[in-house]
Amino acid sequence: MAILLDEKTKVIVQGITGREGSFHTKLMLDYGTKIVAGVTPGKGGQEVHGVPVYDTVEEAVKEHPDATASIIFVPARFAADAVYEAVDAGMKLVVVITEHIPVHEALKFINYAKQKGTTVIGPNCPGLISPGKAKLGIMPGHVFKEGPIGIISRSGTLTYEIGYALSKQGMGQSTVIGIGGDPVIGTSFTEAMELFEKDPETEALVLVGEIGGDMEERAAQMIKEGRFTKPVVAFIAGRTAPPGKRMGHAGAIIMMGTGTYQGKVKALEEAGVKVAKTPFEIPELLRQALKK
Amino acid sequence: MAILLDEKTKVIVQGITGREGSFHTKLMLDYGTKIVAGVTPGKGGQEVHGVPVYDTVEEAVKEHPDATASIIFVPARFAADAVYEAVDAGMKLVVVITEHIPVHEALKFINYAKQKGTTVIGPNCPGLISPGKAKLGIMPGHVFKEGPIGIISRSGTLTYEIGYALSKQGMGQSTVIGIGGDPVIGTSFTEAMELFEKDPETEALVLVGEIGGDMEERAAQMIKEGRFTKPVVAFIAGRTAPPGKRMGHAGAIIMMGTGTYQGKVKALEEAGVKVAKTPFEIPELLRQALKK
Amino acid sequence: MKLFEYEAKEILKKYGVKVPKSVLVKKGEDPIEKMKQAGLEPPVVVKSQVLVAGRGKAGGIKMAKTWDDVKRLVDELFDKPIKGIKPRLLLIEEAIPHEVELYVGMVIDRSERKPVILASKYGGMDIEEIAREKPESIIRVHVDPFIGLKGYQARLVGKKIGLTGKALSNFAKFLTALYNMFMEYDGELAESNPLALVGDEVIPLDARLIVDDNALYRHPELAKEILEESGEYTEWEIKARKKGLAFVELDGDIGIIGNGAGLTMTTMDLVYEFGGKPANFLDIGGGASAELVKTAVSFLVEFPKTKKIFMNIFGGITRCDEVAKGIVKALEELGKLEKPLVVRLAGTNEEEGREILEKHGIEAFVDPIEAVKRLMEL
Amino acid sequence: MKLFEYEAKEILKKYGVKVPKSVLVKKGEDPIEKMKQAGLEPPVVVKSQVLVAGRGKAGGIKMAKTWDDVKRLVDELFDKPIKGIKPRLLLIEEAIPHEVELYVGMVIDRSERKPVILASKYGGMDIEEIAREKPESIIRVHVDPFIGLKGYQARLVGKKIGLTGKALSNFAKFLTALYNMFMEYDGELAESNPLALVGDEVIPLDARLIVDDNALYRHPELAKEILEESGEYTEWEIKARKKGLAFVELDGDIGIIGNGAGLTMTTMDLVYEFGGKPANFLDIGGGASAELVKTAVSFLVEFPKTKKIFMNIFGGITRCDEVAKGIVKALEELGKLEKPLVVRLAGTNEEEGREILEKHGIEAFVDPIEAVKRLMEL
Repeated sequence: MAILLDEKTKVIVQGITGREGSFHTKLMLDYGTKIVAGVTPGKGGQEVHGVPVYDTVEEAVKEHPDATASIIFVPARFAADAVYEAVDAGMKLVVVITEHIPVHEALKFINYAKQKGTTVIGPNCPGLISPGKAKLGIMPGHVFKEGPIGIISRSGTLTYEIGYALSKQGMGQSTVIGIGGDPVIGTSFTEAMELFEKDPETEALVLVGEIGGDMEERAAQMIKEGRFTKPVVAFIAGRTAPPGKRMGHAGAIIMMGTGTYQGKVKALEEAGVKVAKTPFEIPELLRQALKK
Repeated sequence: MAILLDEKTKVIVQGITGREGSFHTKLMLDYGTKIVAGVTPGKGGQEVHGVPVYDTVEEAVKEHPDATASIIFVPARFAADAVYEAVDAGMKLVVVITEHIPVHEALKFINYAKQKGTTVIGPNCPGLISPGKAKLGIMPGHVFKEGPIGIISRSGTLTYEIGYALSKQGMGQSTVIGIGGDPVIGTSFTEAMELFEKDPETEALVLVGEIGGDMEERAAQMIKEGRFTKPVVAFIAGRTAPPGKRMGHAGAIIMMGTGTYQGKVKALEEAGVKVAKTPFEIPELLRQALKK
Repeated sequence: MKLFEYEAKEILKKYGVKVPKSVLVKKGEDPIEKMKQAGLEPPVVVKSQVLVAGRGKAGGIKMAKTWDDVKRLVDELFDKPIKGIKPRLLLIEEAIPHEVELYVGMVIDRSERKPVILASKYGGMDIEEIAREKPESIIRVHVDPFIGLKGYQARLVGKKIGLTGKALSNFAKFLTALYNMFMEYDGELAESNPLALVGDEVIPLDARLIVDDNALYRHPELAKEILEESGEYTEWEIKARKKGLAFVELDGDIGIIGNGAGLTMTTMDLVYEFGGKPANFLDIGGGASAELVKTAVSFLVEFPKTKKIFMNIFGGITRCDEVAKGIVKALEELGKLEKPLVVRLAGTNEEEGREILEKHGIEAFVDPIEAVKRLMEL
Repeated sequence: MKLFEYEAKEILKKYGVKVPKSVLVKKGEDPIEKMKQAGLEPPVVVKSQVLVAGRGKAGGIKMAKTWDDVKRLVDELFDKPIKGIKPRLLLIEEAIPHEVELYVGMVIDRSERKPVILASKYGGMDIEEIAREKPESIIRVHVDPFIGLKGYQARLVGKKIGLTGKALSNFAKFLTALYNMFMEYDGELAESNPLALVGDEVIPLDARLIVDDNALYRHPELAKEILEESGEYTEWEIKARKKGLAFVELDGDIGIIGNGAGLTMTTMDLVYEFGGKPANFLDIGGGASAELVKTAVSFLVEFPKTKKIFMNIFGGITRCDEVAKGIVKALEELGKLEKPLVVRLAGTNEEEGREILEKHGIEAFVDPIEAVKRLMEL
């Protein structure tokens, strides 16, 4: 099963002829992702790693009507337009890898996609992977293994670290989602959790949070209210980061006293979630949580 | 029954303290319309003809939660905002009497209301009346009588003339809607026809059209396709108006060769609709149509 | 309100559009001097700044190959009325050699209740004729007014009229600028025809913008008195507008006054039906005061085309007694009505109104058919 | 990017907002002369143009009652660092006597994914404190980013903070202007605190606008080099930014380099966990080149706070061998590393990377815990 993405998902790559788009198309194809088409305005008719390129998503969908997901590598200035194009062409899932998209643009395309029933992951995210099935993102495929653990993460590299730690301990993953570090993102913790709750393959969940915002607190609330019933282990990055400093992610600013490390841990623990002090404790805590 | 409006509809008047708003509130109350509240920003706490005035629609609805319809008399510059306020406060029906509203504003609030499931009548319209039940508009109530004929009209005074002609001949009306003369209006012929089709009280329909636009042609198409099944008689104003001249209504410009008198009559007649040459022929044509 | 070509182009420039280099010349100014100051040389195009459609076909656009041509054509065009209107200004513009002329425009689609973009690869000719003869060659794209024109939509339009590569992206940029102008200036219409394709560049050789009169208060910089030169209005229509009357001049000889546009048009139809020809359309609107009625009646008495006057009032908001008072006022002011007047009064306070009129010897009918018949006998 | 008060007020003026009359004074200019030219007289307020928060409490805002006060305070404020930053400009503004100070601001609500307006009748103090202590006194209204702030919403906000009549409609106008500025300038934050209520008028005594750095390309007129005076950055942070490094200075003595913000923060946490104190946060991001790694390592060696350096890399897009090459380059350029360096390398090409490092005598761990332990022993 997995969520959102599996070996049958047909994918379009927007910005396929760019450096990043082309590079990751190769890696995704190698992983087994069914990439059926690429799109770059003005480059229609070319091929990239054997994938046909079209000028517009509309044309790509006409030729490949079974495509339901799109991944976006286009530069920040054109990324919002690429999202609108994907949504209007009927994509059900749009993964926005691009970083540095103005937040007012993200705000708008995320609201728009929601109205039209399209799930957006990102922007500024590593994408998602359903190990052993398909990868729609830029994470190194080999660190993840197939299994029953879901991961939702606000952080990129840290997710690879955690996935790797789990895989080494024989704890494979159903789907791993890097939801992105921007202030406004398409899919939050709780929205992804709704999907994992319904996925029979997922037996437990790892939440990788960060200081700032209130997504972790909302996740805790959801668990407390019984709307997420599977075992959860969490890790929050930034325990020792000074409040109010920008930590590379705009998402990591602590605003108005909410979003502190302590507040998040407290909320999660009150909801019965074990919070790991280091990423390397996660496998053990997960094992304990699964035993109960 | 009637459509949209009956003796039980609870109404809010926006712009109730203005000259027009106050004057027509009195006439509507006299007619029997259940006006429960008025709104004028900054005039909350006053009374107009015994109707309590509030600063906001939100407050009015809080005190009168059964209000479902609003009629707007506020000046053109503030009318769009009044519509948003009415829609956001949950009104199901909003009648916009105000004329001279910029078309780009009307475009937006009509799209917005549609999204939220609110019916807008107008702008720049006389409103609607369900004779013997309630009046939500500025038409003279006494020219209309209760009965089985529906009227949808693009024209104001002409509607009174026709209503009067029908009433004199003993042909009362279920509901009479003046949909307004602006280029973009909230409820078109076909949208109003859908409602009349479902209304058991309405036995036949009079369409009062004008040159310009293609609403009459669309109505004809609807009838032709069997989506409106009751007898229809039509009258089109402007038979002898020169093409391309503005006739007071921006709605009466003939654009791009469509919207001519001849084209409209042809379309309607092909759909089996009798088209009256003068308004005074309508009662007789209606009688014939009802006999069949 | 229609804007002049030079005004529309000035606005387009604010949106980053490259327009041909030009100078604007008033009567009496030395065009050669102005051109030299602006670094402009022949060949140039001299264009009459009038607001009527079909200006090119009417001889209002001329190519000047030499300095002598410029001098001669400027004099010629200032003296040449285009559909009755002499220009107050000429636009002298660099000649842009080009082979391809595109069309692009936008209006509000009443049925869809959305802005609609129209584009065609066959610009430069009568676009309405093309729309009739090759409707499939006109690309139509609707825009969500809240979201705006998306970049990919703009490219799609360009692609569908046959553009590719750099030309396509330049077209998309132009279209976006035109759309933004249309929306921000409350456009009823914005268009460029022809839009020249020169290499990879698109250059608007003409530009039009019509601003919604109801929204003019939001664009005070545009407000001006252009009635006389708009070409939309006759001498008497301009007089009427200055008096606040909604008046349209027609070809016949029967003066028409009604209340409400629909009823007034219907009154015209009725007059035709009985063999008459209306001289005008005059709508006094809803709730007219006696003063307005007086103005309207006096105006039609003065209006030389009318031989007799038919006034058709159905009182709703308008009160028939108020109308009658206005007619009497006109009568008193003018001493007597030089032209026969037939009045039909029905609806609110019709009896009071008829009584007032009859006291002053003016015929007042309830039945419009009877009234028209009487009118035709006079 | 944070804008100065005077910049935010200039922009607000474009939106029709009335701001206090003022002059901007550079060091060396005669404030009296400039004030007289502008028709400005004491009493005035002299305000240090720095970008740090809490400027008033830090003594950056002074009232000048006489011409002598002006002279003295201008000299004083130019020499007074506010949280470490001396102003380059002072704003001298007419003093506005007022009794009521409101707060109004807006940011983007991440959870709702909508702009949210915050307003309070208790302006002029620390709004964050009020938000904590009297949360119910902060009015919150979300705005649909496509529809915009509706007029009635703006009035509702004003009503809820206790305004009525003309003051309410003036407040609604101001709020609409602030919102439009926020949206059109890609604001991360727009606020006025205090917003003075003077009779029926609302006058922004202070104004703040922070523009999304990612959107600066759309506002080229704002682009400038303000790192030094922003007050957001320390000397070494500014140096780092100029080298293109995402570096934050901290209080400890252990230099930290990681790839990815989350992993870098986690590396800091790990160091703390084992009793160390990070001297900085430095994120080399994804797919770093050897060149960037070299720059990062050299920078931390130079950075005086660091006694030792911990580098934690999990290779995904980033290749461990590329990272190792960068470290070696730094080593070669500097001759030797003056400070101990512990490296943890895992993920893509980890073995190649470790091999390169070991050849040059640099310790490379796979397990981060082991690495930290080793670090703490050094």
